[in-house]
Amino acid sequence: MSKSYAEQFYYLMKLGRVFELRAKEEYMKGNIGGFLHLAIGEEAVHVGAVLGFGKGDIFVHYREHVYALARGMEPKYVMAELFGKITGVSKGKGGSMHLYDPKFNFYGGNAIVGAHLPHAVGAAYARKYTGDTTGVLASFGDGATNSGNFFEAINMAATWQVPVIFLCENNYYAIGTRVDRASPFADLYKKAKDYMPAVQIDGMDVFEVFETVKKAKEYVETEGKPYFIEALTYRYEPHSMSDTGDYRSPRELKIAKDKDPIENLKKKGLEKGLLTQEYIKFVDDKVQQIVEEAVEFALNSPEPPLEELYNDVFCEVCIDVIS
Amino acid sequence: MSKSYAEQFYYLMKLGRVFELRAKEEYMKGNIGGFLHLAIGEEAVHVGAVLGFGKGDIFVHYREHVYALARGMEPKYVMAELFGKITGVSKGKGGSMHLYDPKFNFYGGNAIVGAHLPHAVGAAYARKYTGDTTGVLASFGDGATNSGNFFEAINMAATWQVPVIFLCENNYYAIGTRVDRASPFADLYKKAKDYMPAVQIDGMDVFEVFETVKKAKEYVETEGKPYFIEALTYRYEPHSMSDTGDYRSPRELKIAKDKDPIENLKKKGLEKGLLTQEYIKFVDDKVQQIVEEAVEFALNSPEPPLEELYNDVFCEVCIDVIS
Amino acid sequence: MLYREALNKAMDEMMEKDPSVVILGEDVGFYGGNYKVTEGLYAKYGRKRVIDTPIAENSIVGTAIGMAIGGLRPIAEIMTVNFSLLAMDQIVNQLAKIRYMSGGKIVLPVVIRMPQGVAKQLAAQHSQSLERFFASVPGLRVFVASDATTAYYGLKYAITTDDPVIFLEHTLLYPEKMEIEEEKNFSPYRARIKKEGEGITIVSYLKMLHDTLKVVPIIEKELNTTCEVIDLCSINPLDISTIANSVKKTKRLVVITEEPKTGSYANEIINKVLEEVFYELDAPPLKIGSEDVPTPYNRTLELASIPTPEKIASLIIKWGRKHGI
Amino acid sequence: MLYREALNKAMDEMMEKDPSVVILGEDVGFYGGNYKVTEGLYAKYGRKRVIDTPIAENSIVGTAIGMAIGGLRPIAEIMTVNFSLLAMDQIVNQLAKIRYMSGGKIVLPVVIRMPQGVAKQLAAQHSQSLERFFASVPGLRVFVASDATTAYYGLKYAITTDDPVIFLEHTLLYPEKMEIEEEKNFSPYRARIKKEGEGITIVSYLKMLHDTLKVVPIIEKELNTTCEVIDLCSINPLDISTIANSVKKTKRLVVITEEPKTGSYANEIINKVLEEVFYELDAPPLKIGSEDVPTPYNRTLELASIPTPEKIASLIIKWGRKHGI
Ligand SMILES: Cc1ncc(C[n+]2csc(CCOP(=O)(O)OP(=O)(O)O)c2C)c(N)n1
Ligand SMILES: Cc1ncc(C[n+]2csc(CCOP(=O)(O)OP(=O)(O)O)c2C)c(N)n1
Ligand SMILES: [Mg+2]
Ligand SMILES: [Mg+2]
Repeated sequence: MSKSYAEQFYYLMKLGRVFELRAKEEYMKGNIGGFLHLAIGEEAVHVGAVLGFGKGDIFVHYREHVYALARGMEPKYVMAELFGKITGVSKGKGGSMHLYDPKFNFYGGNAIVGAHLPHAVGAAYARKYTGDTTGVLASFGDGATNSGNFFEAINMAATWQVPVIFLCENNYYAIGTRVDRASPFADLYKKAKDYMPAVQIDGMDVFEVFETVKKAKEYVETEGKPYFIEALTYRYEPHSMSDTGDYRSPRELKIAKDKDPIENLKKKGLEKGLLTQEYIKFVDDKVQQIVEEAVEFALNSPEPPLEELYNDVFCEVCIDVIS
Repeated sequence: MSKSYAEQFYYLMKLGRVFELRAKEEYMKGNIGGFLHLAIGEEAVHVGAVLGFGKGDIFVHYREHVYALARGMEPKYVMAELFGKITGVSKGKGGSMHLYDPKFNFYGGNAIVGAHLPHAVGAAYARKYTGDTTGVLASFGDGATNSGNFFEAINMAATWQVPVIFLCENNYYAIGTRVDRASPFADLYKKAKDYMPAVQIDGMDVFEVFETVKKAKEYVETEGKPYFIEALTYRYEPHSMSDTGDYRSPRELKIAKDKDPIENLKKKGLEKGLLTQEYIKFVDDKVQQIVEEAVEFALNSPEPPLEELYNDVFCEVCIDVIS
Repeated sequence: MLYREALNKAMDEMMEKDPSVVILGEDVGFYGGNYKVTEGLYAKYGRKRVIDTPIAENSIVGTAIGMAIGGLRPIAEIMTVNFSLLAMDQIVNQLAKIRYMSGGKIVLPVVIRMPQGVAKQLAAQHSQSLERFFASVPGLRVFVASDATTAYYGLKYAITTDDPVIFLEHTLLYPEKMEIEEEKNFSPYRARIKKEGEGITIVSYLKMLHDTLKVVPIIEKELNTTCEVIDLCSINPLDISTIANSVKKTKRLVVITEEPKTGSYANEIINKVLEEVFYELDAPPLKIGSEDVPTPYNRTLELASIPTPEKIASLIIKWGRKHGI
Repeated sequence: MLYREALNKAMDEMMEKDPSVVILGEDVGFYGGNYKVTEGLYAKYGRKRVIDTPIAENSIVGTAIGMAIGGLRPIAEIMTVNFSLLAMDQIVNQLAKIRYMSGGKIVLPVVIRMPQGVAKQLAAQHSQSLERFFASVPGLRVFVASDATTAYYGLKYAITTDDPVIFLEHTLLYPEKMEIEEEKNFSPYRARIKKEGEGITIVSYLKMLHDTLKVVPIIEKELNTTCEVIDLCSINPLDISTIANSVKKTKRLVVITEEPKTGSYANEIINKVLEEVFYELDAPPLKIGSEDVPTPYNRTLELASIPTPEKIASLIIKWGRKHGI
């Protein structure tokens, strides 16, 4: 593992965390509305996956800020989206659950559990059809693996042999329902293992996530076939801002926090000489500044003008042509 | 295997076949309309399953005449349903794909691939809830195992631990699409084996089907958990009367027909002394007669009166109360 | 009491009375329901009767159908109406049709409860009203619960009837304070005149009803007339006689619902009334609904996309002036 | 040529021209399509472009969306509209909304083709018309192809436009013989006047249009007037100006569709016209549709459940007499 990767990990994970903590504050102030799903605690999965994945299309569920940031989307445009401003990545029309940017091959943010999985399969089909062997990344939660969407996508990806990495973030909960109360077994990679190579990894360790996704990417691109990764992780925050999170015990929470992916990385990085205290300090300051600027930018950005209400429904404005 | 079972097998399988061949004739004459899905070639699965299953709720897909007959539903009422007559098991409103009779715990006949599988899970839940340990039987085709319905039902049955036997009739085709062109593997029991015990059996051998389903029934009732059976079988006829069936080679068809379940049973039965030539002759004549009578009955039965159009939509007729 | 507590009370009382009543849905049990509608019932009736399900909407409805076949009276909660789109086959092709296809042999006393509507900045996939998808399907009863009274009595009725009922609630009503008014002979099939009036008949339900009632005084003052406001409790069947009688008196009809205007179920209400009283109308019926766009996240745009009290008032006043009130 | 061949020709020509056009669906490839609409295309374009799918409707639409994101122009065939109920989430929550939610960044040139309607004794689950489910959703274009001409040009247009199109066909039209009439400036957004007349405007599409045309002479003779018959090619958006202009002339409107009457999309057509010409109408608009029941299997009942030419004639004649034509 190179030093530069460790530095990137740290930078992006820290950026993600600070960004989200700040978003939480702004939510409480009323500057952000709707649902806000934080990924705090899960940064190793999101950052490790995006960096391990590299080039290619990414499809994510609604807990996607850190994915978007790791992908390179600018914090200020993401924050502006959360604020519902016209400068947001989706012009303020999508909000937290719907970050899109084709420039970064980033296709949502989908608020319907599992619905983006067939999208990933279709995109992979399209790329392969046009002679592009680049793989596609789709990430989703444990709860999604109980839905028809999930199964149909797994089955079709394996039948059509398309290069998709299915990345299951098993954070043990679908809102308040624990994984083993909605599935007969909690080792979710078993749901895919007869269809494609499937592994279970420690999602609190960014190195492990990175290496696994990198290997998976090579596999899907060489073989032109799908691959399944289950990353065990944990969200520290409630499901969304409207959840109390009281279905989890303090002890459980503590165990998870003791494996904090950022602390974990810091420790390992320092031990192995991949990170320095100076770099850490530098990043800690830097991301604070970036996030503050992002909030500033979002705050000062204009609302979408009213006519935006009717834009982007269709490409062709044929109603006007006719009536 | 007792003699009386072998006799029942022969009687019901032969009844099924003669019934369906006659239904085909009547379809060609225009006395039966709509879709007509024949199970000719698959009788060992249908009869073996129903007899091995015994008491309990049965949910089937649209290829269900032989299930209904094996279940004890009277041929004349089933034929009348195919004719769309008021004397039919569903008053002529359901037709071939929708045979129902709660008296026989027979709950369709469903024309949406896979849609009845959650029904079976729910029924099993209800029985278990009320302290009744009787299992439930759900049968479906190979094509159904690619649908979200199938997966959700398997997952829920295993999570809730309810006594359902999932019986997959793998006849290798979903209309014109061969099993391996819609699924990454053709051994479909693998789709369930991590959720519940799952076996693959020879569906052309009624003894094997019977014994397996019987064992499965014992399992689901003792354990209160689901069980999966994949029976390899073949339909001799096209998918339905509007299909040409030209996607299968004569050679493939011949191989299947050489394993004809009725001939198979006859041979084994005679060899083992479970059947006699006399009994066979007796049944052959008898079922001809029964089926003729059924056709006669159906032909002579009245059409549903016009007011039936509006009956059975609701239990309560509240529209009339109000307006 | 809160609106959602009226729903809870209805279920609680029915569960107490009848052991065949069960609840199923995502997070309805241990968690107490995403909007707390089922709170406390898991503790009281146990996990066999308040059943947590996987995220599998089609099969939630599908298993509810199976439970009904097996003799239970299930109440399925779909967390929000948005996810009912995944359950459309079970609702439209199964729940609505099985009784008919079986010649009346199979009875399905299933209730599907779900909140709908635009809440606050939940974006397009979580901000929809879909009553047209249910009320236009033969074989389904469709109730809308605008207040604690119809929530309580309506839901009890839905659980009691042997017919499948789609029971629609509104997300924004859950935390609203209201009381259950005692009703002796409640029928969901009878529309409720919330306010009597002479000059305009306004038909509405769910949140739009409340938004309308807020601005009725303004409308009355501006147009110098009085409004008769009717709340529907069932939208299929419709209590057309109550509406038509009102329109015969007022000569004018306004229907206000939250669905996007194009293709909304308000059209049906208007046309059913027209069939009865076309010649007596003094003005074209006015349909008020949401704009024909997916619901935007931004709050200003979101508010611009739905009927607000202000918009309701100004649209009715404009229409009234144009048509000579 | 057959109606279905017109569809085939449209796809064939577009596939020849543009390698990004692909077809996917159950049995569309090797088998040639359940109704033979895609016949020959698999042989001609190969399995990569004419893609057989598993029985998984939601994901057929879902993968089509993904293909569009990946740069293709997919035409997804849902074997019949009945199975689209399983795909409602992908159609309503995804296909219709993604462009909007992304602020216009994601364009989805997807066509979903499917036949609908009551054919012959296919029973309730296989005998439906569902245009109201699509045409009432902001973000979808909904085309209906009543004859070879609109099938051919309409489908080509659908494949060409960057907007998602729901393309509805009618099962019973597939084997019908008809010709493609040459059209220079075809637009699906322009309604087609199939027959001019002075006394009644009749709006229809798909099979009902043909059934109506059959009995127009009878109606005209009985009511001693002439009918103007309008075929819609797009039902959302609606070409209201063509219809309203006709109604301004005839003063009377009849809308005939195959959906069950309650909640049908015909309501929208009627109300949009009313908004334009309420005061000019000499009679209440007449809506003709199917009975509000699941479709029965028995042929006599089935025919009693849908509008037949005879019923269309007698309903219009009765209405005409009642309202003084
Ligand atoms: C189809 C569907 N059903 C229900 C919901 C409501 N819902 C939102 S998130 C969620 C839990 C998902 O859990 P999981 O897949 O584990 O992802 P996580 O939130 O833990 O990241 C549910 C039920 C939804 N958005 N979509
Ligand atoms: C959800 C759904 N999609 C498509 C169809 C059309 N269809 C009817 S039968 C069938 C094939 C089913 O094959 P299989 O499950 O193997 O059963 P088999 O007919 O071979 O017994 C299809 C695609 C349907 N009825 N339901
Ligand atoms: Mg989770
Ligand atoms: Mg098959």
